[in-house]
Amino acid sequence: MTTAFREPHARSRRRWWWLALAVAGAAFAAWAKVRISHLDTSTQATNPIIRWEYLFKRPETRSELWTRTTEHLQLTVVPVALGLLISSMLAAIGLRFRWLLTPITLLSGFLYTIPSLALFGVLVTYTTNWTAAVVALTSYTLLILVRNIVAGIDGVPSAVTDAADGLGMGRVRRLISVELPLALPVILTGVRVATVTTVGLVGISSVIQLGGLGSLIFTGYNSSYPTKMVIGAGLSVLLAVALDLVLRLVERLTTPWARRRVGA
Amino acid sequence: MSAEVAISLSGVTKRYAGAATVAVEPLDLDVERGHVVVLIGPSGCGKTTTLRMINRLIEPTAGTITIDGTDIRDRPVTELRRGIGYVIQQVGLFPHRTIAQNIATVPTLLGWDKRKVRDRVDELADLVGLDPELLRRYPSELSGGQQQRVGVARALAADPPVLLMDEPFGAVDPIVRARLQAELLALQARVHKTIVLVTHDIDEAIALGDRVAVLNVGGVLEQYAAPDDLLAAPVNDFVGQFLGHERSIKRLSLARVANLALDGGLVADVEAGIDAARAVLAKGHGAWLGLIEGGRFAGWVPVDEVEAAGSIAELEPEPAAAVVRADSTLREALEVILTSRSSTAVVVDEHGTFGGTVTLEAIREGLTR
Amino acid sequence: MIALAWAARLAAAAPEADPTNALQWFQRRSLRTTSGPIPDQLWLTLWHSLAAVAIAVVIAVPLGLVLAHYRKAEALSGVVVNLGRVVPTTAIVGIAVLVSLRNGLGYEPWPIIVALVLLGLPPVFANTYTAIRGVDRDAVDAARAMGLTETRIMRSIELPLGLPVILTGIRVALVQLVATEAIGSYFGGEGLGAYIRQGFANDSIAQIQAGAILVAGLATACDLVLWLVMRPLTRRGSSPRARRGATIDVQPTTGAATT
Amino acid sequence: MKQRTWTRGLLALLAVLALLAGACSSKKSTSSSTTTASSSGTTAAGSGAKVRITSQDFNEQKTLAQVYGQYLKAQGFDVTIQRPIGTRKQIFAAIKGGTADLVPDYGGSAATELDKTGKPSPDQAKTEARLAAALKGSGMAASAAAPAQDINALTALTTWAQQNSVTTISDLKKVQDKVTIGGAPECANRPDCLQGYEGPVYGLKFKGFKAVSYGPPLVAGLKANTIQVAQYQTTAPEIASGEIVVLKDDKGLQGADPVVPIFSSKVSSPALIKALDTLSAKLTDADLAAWNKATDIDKSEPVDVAKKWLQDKGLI
Repeated sequence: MTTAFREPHARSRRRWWWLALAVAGAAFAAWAKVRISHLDTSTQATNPIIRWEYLFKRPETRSELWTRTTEHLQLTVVPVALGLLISSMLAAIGLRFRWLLTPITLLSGFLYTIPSLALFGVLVTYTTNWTAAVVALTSYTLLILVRNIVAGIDGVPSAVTDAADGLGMGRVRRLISVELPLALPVILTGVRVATVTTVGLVGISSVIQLGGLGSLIFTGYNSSYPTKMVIGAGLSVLLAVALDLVLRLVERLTTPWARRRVGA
Repeated sequence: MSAEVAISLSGVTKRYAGAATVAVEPLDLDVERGHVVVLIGPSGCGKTTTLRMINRLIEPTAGTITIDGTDIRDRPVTELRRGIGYVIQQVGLFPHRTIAQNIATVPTLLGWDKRKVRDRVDELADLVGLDPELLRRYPSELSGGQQQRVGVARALAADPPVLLMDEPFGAVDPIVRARLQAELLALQARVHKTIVLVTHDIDEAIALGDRVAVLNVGGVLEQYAAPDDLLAAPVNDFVGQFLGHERSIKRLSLARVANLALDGGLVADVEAGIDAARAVLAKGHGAWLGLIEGGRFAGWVPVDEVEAAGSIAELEPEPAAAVVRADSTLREALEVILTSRSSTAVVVDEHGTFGGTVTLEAIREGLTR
Repeated sequence: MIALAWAARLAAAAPEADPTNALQWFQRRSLRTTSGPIPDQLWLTLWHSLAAVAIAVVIAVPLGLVLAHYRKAEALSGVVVNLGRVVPTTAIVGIAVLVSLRNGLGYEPWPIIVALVLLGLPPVFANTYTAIRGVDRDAVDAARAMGLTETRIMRSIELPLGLPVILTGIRVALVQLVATEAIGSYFGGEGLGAYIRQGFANDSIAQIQAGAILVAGLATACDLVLWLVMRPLTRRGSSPRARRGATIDVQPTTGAATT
Repeated sequence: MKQRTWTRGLLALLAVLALLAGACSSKKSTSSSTTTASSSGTTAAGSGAKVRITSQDFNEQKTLAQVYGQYLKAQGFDVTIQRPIGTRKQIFAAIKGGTADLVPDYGGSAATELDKTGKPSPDQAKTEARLAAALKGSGMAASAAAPAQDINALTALTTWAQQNSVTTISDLKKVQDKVTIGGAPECANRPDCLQGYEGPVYGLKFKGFKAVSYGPPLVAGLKANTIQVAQYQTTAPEIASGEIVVLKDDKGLQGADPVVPIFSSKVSSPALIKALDTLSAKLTDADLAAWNKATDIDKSEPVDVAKKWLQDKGLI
C-alpha cells in the first residue's frame, strides 16, 4: 500500500538512473582502456599511490588474486555452513524448550561481542590457526542465524500451522513441508547478513597467517604498497556483494510464492 | 430427515492448567448426520474450544466424543484429522503452495495417486465455484472470498463426512459473506455433510444452521434448537438477549410464505361468473377483488365495480402490484406489501400459478404461532 | 569459553615465568614493560574510541535526522551504510595510517581516529535514519497541522521519539570502535591491541590472552556503562512500543560489536 | 520495479564475474610457477623430492624463499612455496612439526633463537659453527652459509643523525631522553635488539619503544619523526640511497648474519645440499640490497624479482 504513495515517476526516473550509470560505466571503461594501454613499468618512477600496472600489466597477478579470493571464500563459506548447522540445532532446541531460548540467545550474543582479534588470539593458543579462525568465525554467525531461524519459524502465521494440524499433518511433516519453507526468506536473510559479516571478519583472520584478501591488506601495509590494500579491500567488497546477490537469487528461486502479490 | 447421530459429545469438559475458571463445563451435544449445527455464544463461551476438541486440536480434560459411534481417541490423531474437514476464519492456506497444491493437501497425505488427486482438485474447484485458472496461482494472489472458497475446497478434498468450520466467513466483507453463506447452503444441499460451525453472528447462525446451540460463558449449553424454535421460544433471558430485540424481524427472514396458512382471500375465478364473484365478496370484506384466469392471477378490481358490473367480462382488472413467491421469506413478503399500494400480496409458484394471498395480518399471525 | 580457560590457569600459577600463564602476566609488571603499562594503553584505546564516536555522532546524527526527515537520499544512505559494513576495517585503518605517514603526520593518534570515525559513521547514521523513519507519521502530521516548523518538528518530535534507537546506535558504534582500535596496533597504533600483537610476535600465549581479555573487557564495560547511562534517557517520553521497536527495527546493527 | 532493478544488478555482476573468470582461466597457464611449482623440470638432481619452503613476512625473506624455491624447482625438486609465517620460533616449530621443510634464514639470528646462551660473533666461520652446534639434535640441518649477509642494524635518518651528531650507537646516550626506538614487535624481547641496547651492552634508556611493521613502515616512521631510530637491516635500500644511515655498532652487539638455508633433516639429501650450496655461493650483499630496492621501493613482486635474478645469473 505504501508503494502506491510513492512518487509516480519513480519508475521512469530509475530508468534514467540506469542509463546514466551505463553511460558513466562505458566512459570509465573507455578511459581505463586507454590508460591501461599506456601503462608501463616506467610509471613506477613517479611512485603513484595506486599502481595499476600491478593489476593490468602483470599476468601473474590475476591468478594470485584468484588464489587469495578462493582462500577468502573458503574461510567464509565453511564457518557460515557450520554456523547454519549449529544454529539449526540450537534453534530447534530453543523452539522445543522455550525456556532455553533466552540462554541460547544470550550466549550467542555474548560470543558476538568478543572482538575478533581477541578471539583469534585466544583460540590460536589452543589449536591450529585454520581451526581457530573457523571456530571464531562460526561463533560470530550464531547470533544472527539462531535469531533469524527462530524468528522465521515463529513468524509462520498461526492460522497456517493450525490448518496444517487440522488437516492431519504430523509434527515433523508440518515442520518440513510448511514451517521451514515459510521461514525460508527470514532464514536466508540471516544467512546473507552472516555471510557478508563473515567476509569482513575473514579479513582480520589474516593476522594469523591464513591468506585471504586480508593478507593483501596487511602485505600492502607492511611494504607501504597501497595498491594491494585497495585491491584487497575492493575484492573483499566485491566478494561480499557477489555472495549477497547469489543468496538473494537463491532466496528468489526458493520462494516463488513470496514474489507475486495481488495488487492491493 | 434421519435422526441418526453422527457426532456425539458426552460430558466433555476442558479445564486449562492453572486457569481459575473452566473453559468448557461438562457438555452433552448430539449432531445428526447431514445437519449443520451452529455453535454460538459470547466470547469465552468455549465454542471454538468445543469445535477443536472434535478433531483433537485440543484434548478434552474429561468426557468422550464419538464420531459414528467410535471414540475419537481410538484412532491415530493424524488419521482422525484427515477424515475431518477443517475450515478456519483466517483460512490458513499454505502461502508457499499453489491453490491446486493447497486443495490437494489431504489427498496427498493419504497417498492418492497423482491423476486421482488432479481430477479431484478440478472437481472441487468446480464444486466451490473457483475459476480453474486460479489453481496455478499462489494464495496471496487471490481475494479474501476466493481464499475462503479454497479453504472449503481443501477441507472437502478427501470427501470427509464431517466438516468443522470455525467462523469461516468472519474475515470477509458483508457482501461477500452473504454470497459465501448462500454458496455454502447450496453446496450442502449437494454434499450433505455433517457440519459443525462456530460463529458469533446470530444472523449467520439462523441462516445456516439446521440447529443452533447457544453457549454461555464456560461452555454452558443454554439452548439447542432449530433456529425458528429458538427465535420463537428462547428458554431464558440469556438466550433471549443473545438473540436480540428483533427476534420477530429475524424470524421474518427465516419463515417462508409457504409455511403460512394461506387463505384464498377475496378472489374469484373468471370462469365462475359474476355471481360467484359476488358470493365471494359477501363472505369477506375488502375494497378489491382478485380475479383468476386460467389458474393465473389476472388482477384486481374495485369492489364497487364488481357490484355494478353486468358480467365479469366488463371488468378491467388492474395488474397486481405485490407478488411474492411461495418460497420467499416473510421478510420479502413484508417488503413487497409495504412498498406497494396494496395491503395484500399475491402468492404465485415458479410457473406463475396462483397460490393464494398474503396480508400483513397473515404474517403477524404466522409469527405468533 | 575464555573465562573458563583462564580460570583453569589461575589454579596453576607457577613461580617461574610461564609464557602461557595469563594471570602471571597480569601479576608481574616485569613481563609487560616493553608493551606499555596497562592504564596507559587502556586510556589510549578509550580516548581514541570516545573521540571518534563523538565526532561520528556530531556528523551522522544531524545528517541522518535531516535526510530522514525529508525522506531524501534513501537509496544512497542504504548503499553508504552497507558499504560501511563490507569494506574491511583493516583496509580503512591501514590506508589512513599510510596516508598519514605520507603527509608526515605520524602513526597516531590522527590516522587511527580518522579511521575510527569512518567506521563509526555507518552504525550511528543507520540507526539515526531508521529511528527517524520509524517515528509515527501521525505524530509528525499532527505537529505539522498544529503549525510547528520543520526544524521544530525535527527537534521536538522526531529527535526525542527516535532517541532510544539513536542511542543504541551510538552504543553499538562505541563497542565496535573499541574492538577496532585493537586492530590499529597492527598498523603502528598503540592501545590494548599492542598486547595482542606483541604476544603474537613473541609467542607469548599469556600476553595474547591477557590482551584479548583486556580488549573484550573494555568493550563489554563500555557497552554496559553506556547502557546504564542511556537507560533513563531512553525510558523518558517513549512508549513501551517504541522501546520494543528499538530492538527490532535496527536488527542488523544492534550488538554488531565484532570487528 | 524493485524486481527489475535487482535483476539488472545481478546481470551486471554475472557479466563482471564472467569477464574475471575468462581473464583468470586464460592467464592461468602462464602463471603456474608463482606459488606452487610441480616437477615439470626434467633435470636429474631433485628427482621430484618434495620441498616446502616458508619464510618470514617481509620482502627480503619472501624474495629469498622465491629464489631458493624457483632454483630448486629448476633442479627437479617438487617445490611448494608456502605463505610466510610470523616468527622464527613458529617457523622452526613448523619445520619440526612437519608442516614445512626449508627456510632461507640468517645464521646468527637463527643460532641465537635456538640457543640463547651463544655469543654473537662478527666472524662468519664462528657463526656457522655456532649454528651447527645449536642445530644439533633439533631435527634440522643447515647447508653452507652464503657470502651475503643481512645484519640487524640500528638506523636513523641521515639528517637526524647529522643534526644530533650521532654516528655510533653509544652516541645515542646524550640524546636518549628524546629518542623513541622503533622495531618489529619481537625486537622488544630480543637480546640483540632492545634488550641489548637497554641492557648491559649499551646501557641506554630510550624514551620509549614503538612496535612497527618490519620494512618500509619503519622508514616511514623515521621520516614522520614518530621514531628517531629504527632496528632495521644493513641491506635496506634506503641505506644505499642515503636516506637513512646505520649507527655504528661500536660495542659489537650484532654478530655476522649470513643467509643460511635451514631445513628439516627429513628432506636432507646430498642432492639438496649440493643445489643449495651452489645457489648460496652466488648470493651477495649487493644482491639482497638490489632485491630490497626492487620490492620495497619499486614495488615489484618478490616472485618476479627472484625469477629475473635467477635468469640473469643463468641459474634457470
